[in-house]
Amino acid sequence: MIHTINKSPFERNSLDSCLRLSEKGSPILLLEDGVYAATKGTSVSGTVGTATGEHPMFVMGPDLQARGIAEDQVMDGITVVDYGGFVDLVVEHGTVQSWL
Amino acid sequence: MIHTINKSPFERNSLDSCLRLSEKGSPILLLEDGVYAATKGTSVSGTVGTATGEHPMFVMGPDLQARGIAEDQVMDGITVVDYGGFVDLVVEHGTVQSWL
Amino acid sequence: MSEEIEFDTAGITKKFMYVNRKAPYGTIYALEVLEAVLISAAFEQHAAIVFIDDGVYQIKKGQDTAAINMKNFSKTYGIIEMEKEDADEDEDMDMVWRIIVEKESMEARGLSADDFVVDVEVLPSAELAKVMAEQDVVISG
Amino acid sequence: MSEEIEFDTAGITKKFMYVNRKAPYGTIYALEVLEAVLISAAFEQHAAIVFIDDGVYQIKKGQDTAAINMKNFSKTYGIIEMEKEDADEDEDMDMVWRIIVEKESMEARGLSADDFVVDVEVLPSAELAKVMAEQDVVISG
Amino acid sequence: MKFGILVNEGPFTHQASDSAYQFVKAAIEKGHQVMRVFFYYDGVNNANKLSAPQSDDRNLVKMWGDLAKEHNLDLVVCIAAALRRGIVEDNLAEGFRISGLGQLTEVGIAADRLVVFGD
Amino acid sequence: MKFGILVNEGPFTHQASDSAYQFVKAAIEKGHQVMRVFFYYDGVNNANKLSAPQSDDRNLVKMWGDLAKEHNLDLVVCIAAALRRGIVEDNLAEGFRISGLGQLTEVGIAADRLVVFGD
Repeated sequence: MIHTINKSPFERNSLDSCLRLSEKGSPILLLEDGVYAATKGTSVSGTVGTATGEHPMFVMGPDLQARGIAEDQVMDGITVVDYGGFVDLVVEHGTVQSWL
Repeated sequence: MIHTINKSPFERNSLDSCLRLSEKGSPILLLEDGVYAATKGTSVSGTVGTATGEHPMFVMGPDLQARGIAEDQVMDGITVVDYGGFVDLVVEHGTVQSWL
Repeated sequence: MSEEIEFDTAGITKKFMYVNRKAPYGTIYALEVLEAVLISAAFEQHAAIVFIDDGVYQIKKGQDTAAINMKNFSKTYGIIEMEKEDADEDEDMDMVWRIIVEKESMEARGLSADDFVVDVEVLPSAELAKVMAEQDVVISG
Repeated sequence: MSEEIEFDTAGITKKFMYVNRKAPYGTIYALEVLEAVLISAAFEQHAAIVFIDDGVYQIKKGQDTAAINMKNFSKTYGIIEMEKEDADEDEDMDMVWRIIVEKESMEARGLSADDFVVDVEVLPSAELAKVMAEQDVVISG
Repeated sequence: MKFGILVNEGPFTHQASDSAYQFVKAAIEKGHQVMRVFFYYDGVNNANKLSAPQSDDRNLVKMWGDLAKEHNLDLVVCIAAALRRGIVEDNLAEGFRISGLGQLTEVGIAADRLVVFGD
Repeated sequence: MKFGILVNEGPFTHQASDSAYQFVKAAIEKGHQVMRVFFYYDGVNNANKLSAPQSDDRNLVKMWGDLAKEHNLDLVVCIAAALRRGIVEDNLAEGFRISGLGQLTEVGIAADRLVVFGD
């Protein structure tokens, strides 16, 4: 199972719920407004940093670019992918749980 | 100025932002999914209890009823109003700031 | 209208999970997820209807929508309960339905299992995470 | 079409505040609030364009939407800056425009005033609350 | 007192339109004047005359139109938001008119209170 | 691999439809099959042929239709959600068809993966 989060961690509870209800080791992909969770030096960096130790974490590059977040602003332990990479992740990890 | 909040305090940051950016003494009306903030015994009751000491607080009765929240489940210090009461509050308190 | 297309699904049984995380009435998601669950019954699949976060409010007792002029659909969850009972009782049918509430979400809102219009399994998040990980299809509204 | 109706607004000057609390691109609110602000300029009212919570991301530098195939409207905030300068310079015009960022929202997201595409006033929440309380009309998207 | 109303969301999907409708009705009942209801963002979908909800559900498009007829309300749909979302004269419900975004600023200036309903 | 796609939100208002479109394109480019794109909730608004975004903006209604034509995609609009929101044969864009909600369950069963895009 792969989890996707498309909501800002500052506005909604999707990230918290995903972290509470996903098994350790299951990958998490941040996309759309969810990519803000991947940036360094924010009030949720602690939470996200802990999550990178428990889940393979990915973030949508096109969504980062759109929002003006340079790749060197992405936290360590989070891999940048594009739409093709998103497809590959879904192929590899099975069922998709979208935390809308 | 009167503030309205129509979002659940568990899902979104609207209540927190409203409390941070409203002046003491300015009234707050909870409506739609915002009415859940008015219920006793939840994880946000502490925050809301403090707010009742700083703001006149109101909650939409029709929205409570729709969601199955009896009036005796509403926290002390929060007054139940109907749509007419909403209109009266806006007439009395001037500019409306809707925390969407 | 374009030509109707149908896929052959005979003999395939999958585990479907319907994830409800939103409160009723403020938005339409709760109602339309419910419609999707009801339609799916005809396909005789496994189904777990799960209430997390504000989704637990969907099945709260005592809803009365007269004053907001919207349709009170909370009683319709009873149909899910009946589908579940039918599935449990019919040995010829390979179909298991579960109605699950996350314990942490319920408790954060000051609710208990007695507050709901249907009988539910209350699972702590760690157990619900395991059930979730076993699903074939997850539909979120 | 029905008959066009117009109100006489000559000689009235009010304080309008446009509250931006949502991130760009994920939803359309940021873009459509911006369109409302631009149209309002013709009415020569006071305007405070405020960025709170995820709204601060609307004016972040370096946006490039090519890969998501959406319109990059971040440069359009420059027009607001020009309107503000026009209003500041023209003594015959009773029109004050302000562009305000809430300090707490900015800092929680690891941003500083240098990260924005326009010059902004950075106000702590207590001061912004005072400005908000003085408004005649608040439009939220 | 003179009210302006801004509706930001479509019918059914969010409660915003329902709440705005109830507010407008209550304001009129109390003798206030509602100068204009302005539909912006997905709010323009309130004017889609092809909307056909189930028979046991409320029909907000018709409810707004009926209220406008009864009380001579000015229901204005933002043209820019409407074009994006496919609301045009062809599918515009009775009682609504399409006009520019300036009509929102205008009612903000002219009314004593502007009340916003949205998501 | 066979994909099913669920789109829960309308064009423009949320990025969900954009992301779904990009995902579908990428999946096809990688040689996968997209069996069906099902439009539910406000997602049905993706099929409104009257939608006319500004000339410098993307036109998602047309983009979905073109993609369907090029790759013989099955774009299905939920009839119950569509009726509520005023999407009917009269304003249905080319490349889409209206059908029942059962077609969502069906593609969930038939496809190897169902990917949901929404708000």
